[in-house]
Amino acid sequence: MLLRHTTKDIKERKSLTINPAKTCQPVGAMYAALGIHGCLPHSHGSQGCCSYHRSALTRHYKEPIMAATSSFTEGSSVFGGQSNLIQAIDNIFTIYEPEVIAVHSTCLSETIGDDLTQIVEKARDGGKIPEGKHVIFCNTPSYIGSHVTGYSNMVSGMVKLLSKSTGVTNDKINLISGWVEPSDMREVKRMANLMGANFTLFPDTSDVVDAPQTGSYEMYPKGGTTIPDLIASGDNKATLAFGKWATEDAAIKLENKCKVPFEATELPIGVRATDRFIMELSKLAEVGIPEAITAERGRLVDMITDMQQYLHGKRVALFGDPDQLIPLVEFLLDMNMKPVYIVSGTPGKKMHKRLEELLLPTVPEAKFQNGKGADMYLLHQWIKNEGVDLLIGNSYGKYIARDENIPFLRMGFPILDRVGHSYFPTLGYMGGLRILEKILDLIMDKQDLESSEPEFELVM
Amino acid sequence: MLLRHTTKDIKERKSLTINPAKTCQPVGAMYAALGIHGCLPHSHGSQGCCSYHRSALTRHYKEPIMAATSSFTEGSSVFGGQSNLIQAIDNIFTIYEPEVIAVHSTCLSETIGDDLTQIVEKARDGGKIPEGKHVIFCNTPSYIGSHVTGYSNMVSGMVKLLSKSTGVTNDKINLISGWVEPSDMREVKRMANLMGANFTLFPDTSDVVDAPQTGSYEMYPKGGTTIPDLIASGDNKATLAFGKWATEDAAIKLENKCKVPFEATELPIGVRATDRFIMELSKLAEVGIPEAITAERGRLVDMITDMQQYLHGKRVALFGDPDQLIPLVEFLLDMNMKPVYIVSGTPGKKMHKRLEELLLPTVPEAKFQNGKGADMYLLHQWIKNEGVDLLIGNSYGKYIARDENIPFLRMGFPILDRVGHSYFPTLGYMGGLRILEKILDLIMDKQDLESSEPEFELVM
Amino acid sequence: MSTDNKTNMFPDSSDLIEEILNKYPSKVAKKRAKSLVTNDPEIDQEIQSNIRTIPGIITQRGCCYAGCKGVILGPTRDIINIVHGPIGCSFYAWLTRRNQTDAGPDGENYMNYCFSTDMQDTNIVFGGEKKLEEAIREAYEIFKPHSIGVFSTCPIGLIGDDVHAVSRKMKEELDINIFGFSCEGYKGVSQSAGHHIANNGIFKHVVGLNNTDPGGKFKLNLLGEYNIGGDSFVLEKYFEEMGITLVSTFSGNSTMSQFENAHMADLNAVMCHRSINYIAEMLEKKHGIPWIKINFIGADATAKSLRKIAKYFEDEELMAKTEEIIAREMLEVQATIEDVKSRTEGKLCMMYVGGSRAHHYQELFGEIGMRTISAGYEFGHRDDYEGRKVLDSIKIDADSRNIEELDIVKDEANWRDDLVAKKTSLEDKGYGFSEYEGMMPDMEKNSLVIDDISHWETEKLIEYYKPDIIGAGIKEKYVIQKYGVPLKQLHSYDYGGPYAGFKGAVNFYNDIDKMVNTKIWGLIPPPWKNEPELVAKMADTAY
Amino acid sequence: MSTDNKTNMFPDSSDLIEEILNKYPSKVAKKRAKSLVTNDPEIDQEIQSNIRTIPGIITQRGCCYAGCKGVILGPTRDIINIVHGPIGCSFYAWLTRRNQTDAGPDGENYMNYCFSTDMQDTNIVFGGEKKLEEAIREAYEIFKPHSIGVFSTCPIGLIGDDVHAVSRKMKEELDINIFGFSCEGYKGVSQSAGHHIANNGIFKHVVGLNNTDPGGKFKLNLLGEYNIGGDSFVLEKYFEEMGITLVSTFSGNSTMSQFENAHMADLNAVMCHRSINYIAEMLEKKHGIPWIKINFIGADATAKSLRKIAKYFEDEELMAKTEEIIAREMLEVQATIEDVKSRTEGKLCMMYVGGSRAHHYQELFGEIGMRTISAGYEFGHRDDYEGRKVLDSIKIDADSRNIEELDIVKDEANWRDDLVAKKTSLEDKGYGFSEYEGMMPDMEKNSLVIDDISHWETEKLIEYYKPDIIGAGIKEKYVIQKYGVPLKQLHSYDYGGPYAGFKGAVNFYNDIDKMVNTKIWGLIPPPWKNEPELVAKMADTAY
Repeated sequence: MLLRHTTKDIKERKSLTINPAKTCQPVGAMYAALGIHGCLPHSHGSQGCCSYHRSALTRHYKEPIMAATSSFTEGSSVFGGQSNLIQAIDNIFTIYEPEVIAVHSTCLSETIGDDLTQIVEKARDGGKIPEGKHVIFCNTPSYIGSHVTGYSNMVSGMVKLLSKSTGVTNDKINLISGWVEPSDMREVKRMANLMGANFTLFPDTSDVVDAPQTGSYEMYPKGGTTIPDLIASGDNKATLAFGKWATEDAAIKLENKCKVPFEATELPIGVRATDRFIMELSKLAEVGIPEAITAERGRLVDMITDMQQYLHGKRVALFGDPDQLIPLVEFLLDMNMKPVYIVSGTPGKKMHKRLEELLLPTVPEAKFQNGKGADMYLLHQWIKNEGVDLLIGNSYGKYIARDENIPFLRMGFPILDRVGHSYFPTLGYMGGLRILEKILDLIMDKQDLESSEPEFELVM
Repeated sequence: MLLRHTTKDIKERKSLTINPAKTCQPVGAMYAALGIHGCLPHSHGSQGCCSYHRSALTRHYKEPIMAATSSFTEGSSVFGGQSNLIQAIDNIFTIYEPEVIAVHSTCLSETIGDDLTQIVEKARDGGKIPEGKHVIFCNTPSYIGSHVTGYSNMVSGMVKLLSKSTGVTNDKINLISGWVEPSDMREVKRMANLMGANFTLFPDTSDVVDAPQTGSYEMYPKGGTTIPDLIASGDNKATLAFGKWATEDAAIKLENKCKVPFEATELPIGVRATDRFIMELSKLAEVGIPEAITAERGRLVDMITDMQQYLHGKRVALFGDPDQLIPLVEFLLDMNMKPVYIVSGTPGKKMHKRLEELLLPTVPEAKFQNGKGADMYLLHQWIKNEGVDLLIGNSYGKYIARDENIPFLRMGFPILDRVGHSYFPTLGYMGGLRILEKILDLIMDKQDLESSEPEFELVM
Repeated sequence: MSTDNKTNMFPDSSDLIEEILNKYPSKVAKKRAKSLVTNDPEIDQEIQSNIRTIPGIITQRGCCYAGCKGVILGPTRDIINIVHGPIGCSFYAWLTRRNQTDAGPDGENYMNYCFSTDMQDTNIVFGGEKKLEEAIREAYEIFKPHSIGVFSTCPIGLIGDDVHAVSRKMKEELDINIFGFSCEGYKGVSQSAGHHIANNGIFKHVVGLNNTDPGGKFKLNLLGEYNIGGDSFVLEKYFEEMGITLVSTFSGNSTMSQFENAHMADLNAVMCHRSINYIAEMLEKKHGIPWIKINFIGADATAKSLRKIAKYFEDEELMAKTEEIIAREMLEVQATIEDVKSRTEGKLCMMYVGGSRAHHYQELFGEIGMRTISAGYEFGHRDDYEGRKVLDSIKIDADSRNIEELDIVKDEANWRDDLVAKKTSLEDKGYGFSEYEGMMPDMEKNSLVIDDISHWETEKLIEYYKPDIIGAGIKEKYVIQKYGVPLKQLHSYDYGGPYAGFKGAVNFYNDIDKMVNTKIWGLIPPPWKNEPELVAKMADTAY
Repeated sequence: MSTDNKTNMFPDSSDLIEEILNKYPSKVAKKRAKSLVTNDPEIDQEIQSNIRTIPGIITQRGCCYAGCKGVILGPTRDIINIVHGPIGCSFYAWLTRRNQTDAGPDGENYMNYCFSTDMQDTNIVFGGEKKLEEAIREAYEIFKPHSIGVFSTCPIGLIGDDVHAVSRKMKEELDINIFGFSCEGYKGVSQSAGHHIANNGIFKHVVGLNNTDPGGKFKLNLLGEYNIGGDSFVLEKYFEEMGITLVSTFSGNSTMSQFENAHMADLNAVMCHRSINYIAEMLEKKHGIPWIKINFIGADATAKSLRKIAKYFEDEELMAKTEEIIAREMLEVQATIEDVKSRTEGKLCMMYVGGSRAHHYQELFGEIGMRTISAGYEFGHRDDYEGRKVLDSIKIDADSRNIEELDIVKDEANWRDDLVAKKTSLEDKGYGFSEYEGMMPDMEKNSLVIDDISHWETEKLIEYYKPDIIGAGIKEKYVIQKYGVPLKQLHSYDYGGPYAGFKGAVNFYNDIDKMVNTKIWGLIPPPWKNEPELVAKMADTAY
């Protein structure tokens, strides 16, 4: 057994987290920043943060993930990181020539109280920010929230530091993307284009962290939301923020700052969350829903009706982030599966409430917890007490899956041991088909493997 | 063991086929016919053929597959099936109201020598074919070729009986599709549209055998090549036939009949076959190759370079149809995998020659055979003699895969025990990514399952 | 559908029948009219069945070969079945029926293999007997089987290859049992012809080859049970527990040696009347073994059938054991019904399948309160609908006449006078033998009985009755589900099951509950369906 | 790159260095200039290393915590390592290094777990010592481990939580070994600081706790071998075969009890000089155990190292056994080289990794005829480049001064006079102890040595040298591969390996052969790249 010290016996823990179902803010801020064209993320802290976050994102995407660091030493930690950051800004613009530097703080710089606004102002005053170039920033103390919070903070930072209202409204809407894969962002664009919507998507990591192999390295690949589009977001007629944990704050800030009205919806995962997304998009962008979208929906529903006997009543354990978990739970319920255990390290009472709303009517036995105490060790203990037919989560789930012989669907962040997530979406109806295909493959593979010889089936 | 009587000891067989790697012509003709809008395929033979073919296609697509039959009895077998077919044509147009009936023969009607041309002529003369409606047909004797031949014959039937030349050339090309999934046909259209090509694709089963669940059944779904487009194919400026076994004959017939010049290429599976397809398309349609296509190519190559350590040197056994196998073998070789055993029940010396060309330089040890004697029993015996790391083929491969503990990639026809093939393409660069993702999943799943605890990896 | 609220009675369906027939050309309408009957269980009604399907009509039916090779011979594991013909016939019958078999770790099992002579055009021109001979020889040399069956397909019949002569010759040469079936696809009007031909062949070439007493106090043949999804396994356990020796099953989980020994049984219990009553009749005629109709689909039916078998043997201990099993198993049955019924009661089903299942499954649906509004067979005969009482009045048409009727002679050496006496004595006590009342008497008034239903009729029925579930086969499944109506495959069970016996009934209740109550049917209409301002029609070639 | 055709000599790289430096702001250029050295193995050259990375420069380096928790303590399986801080530090070090361990079926193994106090903002404000205490108590109650390590992260250092005091208190309370590390990320200039802190902690709190004789004739500690991809497993087998008792490994496949016993060894063999020479030095200073530098990366290096170890023990049988192993293993090595070399000879590699690997792997590449055109360390010190002879001349700067230097006193009770004598006697015979010549003397003339390489420099080097392969880490891998140049991960081995010992060398030859000769690099340019008339620029938002 890989996790051989995990037992059924659940003891209350107040202070010790074991096998967390979250990580810290800056990695989210770094990922969000990659969704701006020509952006170099910058980690204001010690080197290790930047190195760890780059490594995590690199392993997840198997793509270059570039970011700079303020390389704090003990001295900077005592005297403050201002000179490190100003020096860094100067060096970055000189050597790496980005359009924009996106600075996020760390627990180190937060604890010593570095004031990013003031430091960046000082850099600007000191001529370290070339004409036409930008430095945006956000506070991402690692001891608050989770990686999702960091993503949200960087997206809000884009709005706070770039969006402007000229007073003239565009016939365009903002699509603010939650933390999803580049494939998902590409898929959202495909759907929105199919509907004829006029939009700016931000952040947009497609064509950034899924760049083609061309034989030459581009430090700033062609993807990412452009600075002019980000600035103009303040003039757009409405905002649709999808993935509330990661985007609602930015949408609110944009409304406050530039009077752009918004709707915040859940990530379009599965049938009904995608329905809501499509309908909001249709309303806000004032476009119709074409037959092609309806047909994709119909194909997803079709596969569910065709394969329901393999899905019905299957017990599922999930861990990950609220924005993914909530619509995924709804999707599983719609397929008559039973999401019985759900944990997320990301705090927030709203998640508990929403899950309650979804689960109580049909799966009242479900256990779910987020924030404090909600870690993968607890999830594993629940599973030890009563097993499940499927586990869904990031690559760390593979230890539980192997120990307990549970089919394991990799979804979430990070996925360190498989590829495909960056190329094939799980959002939208087509994404739902992919999720469903994967679930069915797992369930059917297990049946094929474990059925007795008389029960082995050619046709399924 | 499921195939417990299969041993290493290979005895020459001249007359007995065991576990065939092909089936008979009519099922291919039926599938091709479904790629015409408003078409009801008709099987001119005894009921069993039609029932078996509908069942096979239904299981593969999990979709309604409609077709009628001449319902031969012993009497018709003795006296000829003319009256059955004429009666059937009358009934079909009256009751099921298709735009076109696509008749294919069977070994039964072929053996008794029914002359379809003459029978259909008689039906027309007798007023059984309503104004504006069509009956097309082809000869598909089950004792010649294979299901692939049947597909080819029905596609040729479309050309022979529908294509017309008015003398005025259109600025359009014909894309004649080999036997691929509706998802693949959709993908070819997506690529061609992305390139700005003006084209008619036929046959086109997308939106026919992957119809959405809408709560109401449409006997003739919206997909399929329309009759006017098929007729106009004779006026188009060129033809690109992809999948030579299934389409070259039709392309030749179209050239002979209507002077439409053609290129026949392999199915665009993997990097280089897709390259050739794209370049032919670009030349014939006189359109450029946009960056988006180049980027998709680059993403496929990227994933191969990223994951080569899991692919290099892996031994692969394949069975299926020439049109799929040839480019797939090339794709595997390009990834430095070793396609060591290949069988196809479909006859034709060209396959052997092409495989020799591909395999001799780098995998001289490869064994391959097609046509006579090339069945799955032989393939299994080869595997018994020296194992492989991956098996690729239709659902029947699962018996070998389980007995020999080989990761098994379902590709080809029929796939009876999994879903997804009709929704996600394996053609084009994106299709290549899907194939590669699936291969990697299989290889890595096996590693995860079989590695010792110390060797178990989080990051791969 | 609107049932009469007061009586809860099904509506008279004459308007529906009229609408259906209106679409047909008049000759077709005239013919089909006789196969659509508004049921009245109180009276005798004739239904036209086992006649040719009209060309061009989209039918569920398959062919004679399918019935012979696929249904009857398919589930027997230790025979190599070589299909003589082009590749397709063998290919399509390869593992596509869910006959399970348990060969143990080392037993002979060829069911996962597909054997064919793969006839080529030159063989068709010059004849294929040599090729068949050679194929049999090759099969023998590679596998050394004890039996080989040879199946003739359409073109083989036409070119005149004699599979029987070749089989005899090779039987001589190889000294194993080899025999052929003239089951060309064009024979008869449906799979049913194939059942008959298969039964004849097995009876002629196999049954009676082994006179060894199989042992045991109570010796039973189970006929017409094909072990779909493990049904036979469930029943085998009951018999074992009851101390009954199951001499043979025709043909679920069977071996050739069971068939060779089948004439040593004391009783034949017939499950699928349509496909196998031939064997029962011939065993009685030749050996004096009586047969009874039983049914293990449905918990009550299972209880009744077990009791009937036990009663036949007139053994107190056996009867007590039977009651013990029934009582024990009914606990789970009743608990499940209690749970499920609240969600299934009053729902409507329809069934168009096989030659018995459309009848048997009505009971099972009934146990969870579901009513059968319409049913019919794919390849049934009038006796399957109306009961064996009409047997004598069935006209033999040209298609049936082509199927050989074996001339069975009493086997004096193996004749069971004891059983003949037992039969008479039991009959005197009111025990029924050789009885089958058919489906129609068991169906409600005004339910619609349809033989060899066509696609067009299916469409109209769905529109009219709006059933909650339909039982049929794979070809119908996705058509019907596109209407938002779940279809339960009653050939393959949608890869569920077993559904036989008590255990099977419990499985079925639960599976049906899932199917009719799954949420997904409610998700079919997109939420913008009724918001026309949101729906755009766009050219969408680019996606 | 153009080498001189006649001499096959690397080009002088001054134009490259100039181009690199030109891009930098002048202060940066000045500083970086001292870390780029065109090598001349004939002369002594100073290279600037182990100094701060310039803010804003994209570096490979990580932090002190990574070196302490990740590298040194990571591979030890029976200690619960609680990271005191916000969640990220513990999360990122969770299973991301490929330290394999073999705990057997029942052994204690916490390496697959991640423990953290998950500090929240209120804890940062009000202090986290209580939380840490409680976390230790909870860990003890759930797992009952024998040891707990506590790691302080950046904010912990700043708010002043005393992990050592808490550890002492809890050690008292729970009566197991508990100790802390002040390895905040901002300490030092790279992971190297963390190695030092980890070494100090282990030496202070663990080494020497157990004086039991581990038994055996030849007792060895293997230092600086971390069992990446199973490297240690390969070496353990050689030692076992040689009859050598491996008292402890620092720290591949290790347990705490090995460390407790480490002072009972007769010899310390140091693999990764950078990360672990501290322990070797302290063991000699405190217990009189001598150390030698060995290297198991490369077949020749392995042979040399095994011989050196054997020679130390001055035992004929051991030396004979050693030669036997070498001879046996070299068969496969030589056969593989023969096969691979024809495809790899003359190809160029570069390496920027670690504190030893960039040196060790040059030998391995050399064995298949590949030449190292440029190399450098991520966190090396001058002695790793120039040899231990420069140790005394290294200036201690502010960043190094912050790392505690333990004051080691001779342990009279456990002092090995015998080994001191042995050392002297062997030294007299020319046997070298405590020696490390560094990387630069082993590199070719004109090869370019770069410390703490930056992304900008990497780009320029690729353009200039067009290497056939680069060895570095995950952050560099895909950047470099986008240039069409394969990158071999020398931290994780691209999840291949083992690469140590003879077996490992064979693995490496084959893996490198695959990487540099795979066809896929040739497929990168699309065939229409050079047919501009085919290339269209189109708006492609719709796909």
